[in-house]
Amino acid sequence: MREITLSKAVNEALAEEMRRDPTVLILGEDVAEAGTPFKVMSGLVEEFGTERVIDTPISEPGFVGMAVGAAMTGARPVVDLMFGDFLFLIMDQLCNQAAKTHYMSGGKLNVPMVLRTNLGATRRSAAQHSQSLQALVAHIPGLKVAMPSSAYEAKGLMKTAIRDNNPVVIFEDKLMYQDKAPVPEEEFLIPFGEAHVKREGSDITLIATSSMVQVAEGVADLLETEGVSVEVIDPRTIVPLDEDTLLKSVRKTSLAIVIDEGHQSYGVTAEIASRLNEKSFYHLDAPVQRMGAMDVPVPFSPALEDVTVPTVETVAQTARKLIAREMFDAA
Amino acid sequence: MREITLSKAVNEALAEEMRRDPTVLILGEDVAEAGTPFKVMSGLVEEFGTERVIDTPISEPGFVGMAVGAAMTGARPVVDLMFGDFLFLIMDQLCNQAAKTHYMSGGKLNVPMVLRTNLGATRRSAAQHSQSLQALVAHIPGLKVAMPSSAYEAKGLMKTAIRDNNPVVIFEDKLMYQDKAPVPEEEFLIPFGEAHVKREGSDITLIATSSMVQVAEGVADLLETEGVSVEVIDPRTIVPLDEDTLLKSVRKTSLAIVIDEGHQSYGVTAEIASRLNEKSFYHLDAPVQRMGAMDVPVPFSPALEDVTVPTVETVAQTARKLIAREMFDAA
Amino acid sequence: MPAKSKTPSNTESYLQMYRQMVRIRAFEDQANKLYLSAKMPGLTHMYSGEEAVAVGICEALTNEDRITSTHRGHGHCVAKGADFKAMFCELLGKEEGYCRGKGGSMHIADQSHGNLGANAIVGGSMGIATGSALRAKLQGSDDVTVCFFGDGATAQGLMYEVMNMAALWKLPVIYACENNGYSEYTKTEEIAAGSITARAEAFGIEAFKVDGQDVLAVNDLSQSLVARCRKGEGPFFIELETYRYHGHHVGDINREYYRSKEEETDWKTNRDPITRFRATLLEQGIVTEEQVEAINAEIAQDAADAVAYALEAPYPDVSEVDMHVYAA
Amino acid sequence: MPAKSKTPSNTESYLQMYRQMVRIRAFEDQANKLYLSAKMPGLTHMYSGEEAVAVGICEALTNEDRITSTHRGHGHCVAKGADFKAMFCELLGKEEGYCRGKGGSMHIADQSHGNLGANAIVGGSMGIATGSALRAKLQGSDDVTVCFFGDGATAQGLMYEVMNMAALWKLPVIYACENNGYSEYTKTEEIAAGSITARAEAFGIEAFKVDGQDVLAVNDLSQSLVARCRKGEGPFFIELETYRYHGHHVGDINREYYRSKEEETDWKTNRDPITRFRATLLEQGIVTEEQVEAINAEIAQDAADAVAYALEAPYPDVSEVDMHVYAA
Ligand SMILES: Cc1ncc(C[n+]2csc(CCOP(=O)(O)OP(=O)(O)O)c2C)c(N)n1
Ligand SMILES: Cc1ncc(C[n+]2csc(CCOP(=O)(O)OP(=O)(O)O)c2C)c(N)n1
Ligand SMILES: [Mg+2]
Ligand SMILES: [Mg+2]
Repeated sequence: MREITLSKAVNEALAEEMRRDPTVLILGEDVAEAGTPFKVMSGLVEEFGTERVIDTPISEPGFVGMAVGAAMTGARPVVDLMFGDFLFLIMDQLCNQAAKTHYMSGGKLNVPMVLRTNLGATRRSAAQHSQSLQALVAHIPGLKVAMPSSAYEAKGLMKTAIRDNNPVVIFEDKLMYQDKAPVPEEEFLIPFGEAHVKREGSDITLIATSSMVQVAEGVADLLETEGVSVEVIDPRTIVPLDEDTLLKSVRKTSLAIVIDEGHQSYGVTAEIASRLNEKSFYHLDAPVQRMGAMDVPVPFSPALEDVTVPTVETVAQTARKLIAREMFDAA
Repeated sequence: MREITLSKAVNEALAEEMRRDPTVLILGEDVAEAGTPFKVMSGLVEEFGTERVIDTPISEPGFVGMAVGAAMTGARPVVDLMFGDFLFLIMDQLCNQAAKTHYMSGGKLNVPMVLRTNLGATRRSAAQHSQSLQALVAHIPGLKVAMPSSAYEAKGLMKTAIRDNNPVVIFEDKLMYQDKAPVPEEEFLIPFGEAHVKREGSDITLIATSSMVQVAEGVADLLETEGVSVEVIDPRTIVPLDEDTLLKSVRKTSLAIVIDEGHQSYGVTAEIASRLNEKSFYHLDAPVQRMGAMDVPVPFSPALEDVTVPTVETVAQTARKLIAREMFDAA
Repeated sequence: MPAKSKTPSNTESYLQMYRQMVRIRAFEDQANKLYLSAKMPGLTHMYSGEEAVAVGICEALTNEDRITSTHRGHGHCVAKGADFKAMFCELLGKEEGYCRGKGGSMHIADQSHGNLGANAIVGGSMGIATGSALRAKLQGSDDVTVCFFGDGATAQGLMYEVMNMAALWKLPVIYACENNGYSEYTKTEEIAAGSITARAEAFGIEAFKVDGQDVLAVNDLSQSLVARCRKGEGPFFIELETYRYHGHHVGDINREYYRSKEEETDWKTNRDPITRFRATLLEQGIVTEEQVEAINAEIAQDAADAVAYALEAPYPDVSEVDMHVYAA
Repeated sequence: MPAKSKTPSNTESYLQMYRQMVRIRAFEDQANKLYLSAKMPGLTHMYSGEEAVAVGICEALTNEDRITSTHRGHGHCVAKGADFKAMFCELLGKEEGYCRGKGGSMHIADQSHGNLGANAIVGGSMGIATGSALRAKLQGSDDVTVCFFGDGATAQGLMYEVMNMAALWKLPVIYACENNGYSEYTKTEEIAAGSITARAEAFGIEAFKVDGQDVLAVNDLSQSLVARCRKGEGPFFIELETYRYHGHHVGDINREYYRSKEEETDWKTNRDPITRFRATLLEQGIVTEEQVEAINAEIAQDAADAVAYALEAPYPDVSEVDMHVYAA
């Protein structure tokens, strides 16, 4: 199969959906001629014009609010939020307005919009351009949350998101835009709420989101050389969450680590670990382990930043301990 | 001991700290002559004047940002955010600015400010005036989060918050402003990070925050009549979290339910349950149970709203199942 | 640029405006009674006194045109064509309410008449309204969107963000600032520096100030701005000087510490939009005293009937609680 | 109201302004080199071309006065008195940096000289600056706060919220809009409707437009506004017309799709603030060619030395990673 970059995959998804459905439009800063700072949208304005690929002023609450209104009245806007950290600026429009409109109107109004943004540290972008804020939006009923882990998921989930009748937030890993992966030429969609078993294994389950899937695969490779069989699962959407696939795996392996690049405390790993503990408790040989980013603002210095996120080494170490039944903390 | 309302307790805390420290000031909508819509601040402007009790326009991001700047340069602002739901409007100033300034400046700048706001449904205030959003701020390193459960805690935690050199968010239960509790006449502070064992018991631990402490105590009363001894613990601050006290209890009782009024998914209960599972796994007879609000926007209709939050009945039912070892889900 | 009323030309439209204003007043009187008799869950914000604003504007709109509304939204909802029964059912949290009881007073929406909903976040609907206008422009539809908001909402930064985009892209949206002199318990001059219309003008938006108690003045101006919006000459901004008769919400009874009884009485006796328009109608011989009284009585009865109906109507089944979180 | 330069009066202050502008340019040249030679982590935004803005304003301030800065913040930092070594150390993530390497270019702060910090959220510091001014007023302190921000930041609603409060409460804050014609890859006229100064005036704030390439014009205006702020006549707004010589950030090399080489050359050759001021200094006999060259050489050497120092300086110990999350 041909390989394309994650950036190209998103670009294709947008172009295909815009061709298919004239109500799809794009709003964001420097999305048109500049094709976004990450160059994800290059070429789209040439094909679809400035009426559908709209450069906005630096008014995140404003244009997200406008996307909500456009979506409520018959358009399908895709909003580009340049950095995931800017979610803090638009929470009211996303969480008080978009997320609640369908419910508050008793099902009469829909808000079919996509907010695409990113996550990920270790790019030396410091505390306001490096956050992974998926836990915040996942907490708000009415929003769906997708976390593609490669070009393949980025394309398939984006197309599904655009066709969904609800507000969907997609977090791309900003360090992965140039990473290539096999992506079919033919059209495909990835349904929400279906986890992907990336690699089957029998000794331990690693559940990893987005950027952390690569880490989990690295751990699987490493531990394989030590004779450990690792199952790697990518939930792909954390809302809705495919509990069944996760539970099946954990019941099989009896050991699990949940890995996500958001801060660990009050984060995504807590929810997934809790559900697994609740629903597979008597199958577990040790408590489900969580590995999130450290609970510190992301430091600029390369000497500090790299230790804030889970790595192949730190995850492998936790896995080895689990396998050796050395989780003394739990005692 | 004399009994005063939660409203009065907060009022006293503010007045005492403003008398003690001339740099303390209050910013918010209708805080002066009106004394806030919940009448929490009545009388303060008369004593401290409009220079220190400042009525703002309806500009939440603006006045929270101003509080950050005032705090960075030598004032100790207490910001009144009329409803917890408005947190979504000020997340950038709170989470990108206030929370990170001390760290980003390498410890050179401090942001000693307090954001007091509220939580709680069942007031028929519908989806945008009923949320309990503590999980969101607890996820952000650099913020401390206090959740008083009665007038006593409301006073003691507020005084501690004002003296803290960090941004602190305090969530009061908006349904509890008129509830009375014993509060000493003499000055007292409640340190952050010290959970309070409200009631000792040996069969099961209920860990409850804010509004849910009353519910937990109701459950304890009820189950006592059934011969069950319930321990009720109020963490009082969820950041920092007093793990030791919680763990000690759970290791004793071997059963626990965590109750919080925020949405259950990706919420506060997940973090607390995860920590307990991780660190007392081999002491547990059943997985730690979580009870949060339903994952739905808060409905207006009284017929629907009341079922969205944990109640004495629903918590008691879960407790009974746990005690009877009937958590089939976990099988 | 202050606008002023022209002479009447259309009996039917005048009567319709009168009726709609009386309907709003009747609705609010009943809603207030429901609160006072402890039959209404929660609090609500009365529109009484401001009727000429909603009616003058909405009578310049078609069913295809959209509005966004506020926490003080009953007036907009009635003016945009809503039905009493479905409204009272919503206020009481009943299944037959416009939102199946899930929204209540502060989120009442009436999709069928283009009301995109009340909003409990002050200023919260400014993006929505502007986005609706963007959609209209992109899809080549000639509908216009009116964004209602209060003077207090001019303190929300969102307004300036969306006015900038509306102006840059010439969107068919009208910003209607209902300046009733107060936001909650604070006078407008204490929270608004400079000039509200100048703020819109600074973005290159034509702005008007109009007497919000004069339904004809409001309607004339609205007619012309709506027509100009349809021709691509939007956006526009209108500041409407008006007054709320009740407290900030139904529970705000003791108001003297922030506004005087004399001020209230003055507005109610000398500037009431319904009394004034009724006088005009009589003067111009469009109706007789008897006809007016008959209209009033009929509407009062309608409102009372709708309340009785809503009080008896069933609540949604509890199984609805987790319906409508996500659309299919 | 356009302001214009007056005749010189103070050799020392002129030389100081010249020196500070050259220091900024030298700093940025070195920073750019560090990027191009892959020695700098991350990206950074060059201030070159805009020196007269930061220097003209900051030379009107004392150490007690505060500023807030932006993502393009090196110029403000140098102009407010910062030291090259601690700055380069910060840019390289070293322990001796102003923020112990934790902030980097986009968060550089220099508390000792009243620089409350760069900010990576466009417009993010507008509240902070206004709050600093509120603190000054409440505590009876006569310091002034200057809020630097770009033309792009005028699209952030926060600006209007805080201008309203600054105007209502007469706060000693100066909003300094560095209009360099672009926000990222977009021309200002495509993202800003109407008039930027009119937006401030609509809130009752006196607003000025000044040639940001003329350090004397900027300084004269700033001196007078700072003095007026100290007397309680603030707030004020200044729009400074200027230009950035480099790309939006150091990695933005191919710019022709959004701005022409000719335009860049025109600004650099005909409106360079340093060249212009140097000519003035020579013309007025304040310095000789040799003295200017000596100043330039000395500063260039300082910058080079500071870079060499910073490259050798140690990173913070990894144990610092969870220090400074909370203050004691
Ligand atoms: C963002 C936000 N802040 C504060 C409130 C609380 N609040 C509700 S109505 C209101 C006053 C609004 O004043 P105005 O916009 O003039 O409308 P009016 O009530 O006068 O019609 C306030 C402060 C809110 N609902 N939303
Ligand atoms: C809230 C926010 N939105 C978007 C960005 C991305 N961004 C960084 S700088 C910039 C342009 C800023 O333009 P302007 O304010 O004119 O400053 P300049 O770069 O021209 O100095 C943008 C869009 C950001 N950092 N913060
Ligand atoms: Mg008002
Ligand atoms: Mg610019």
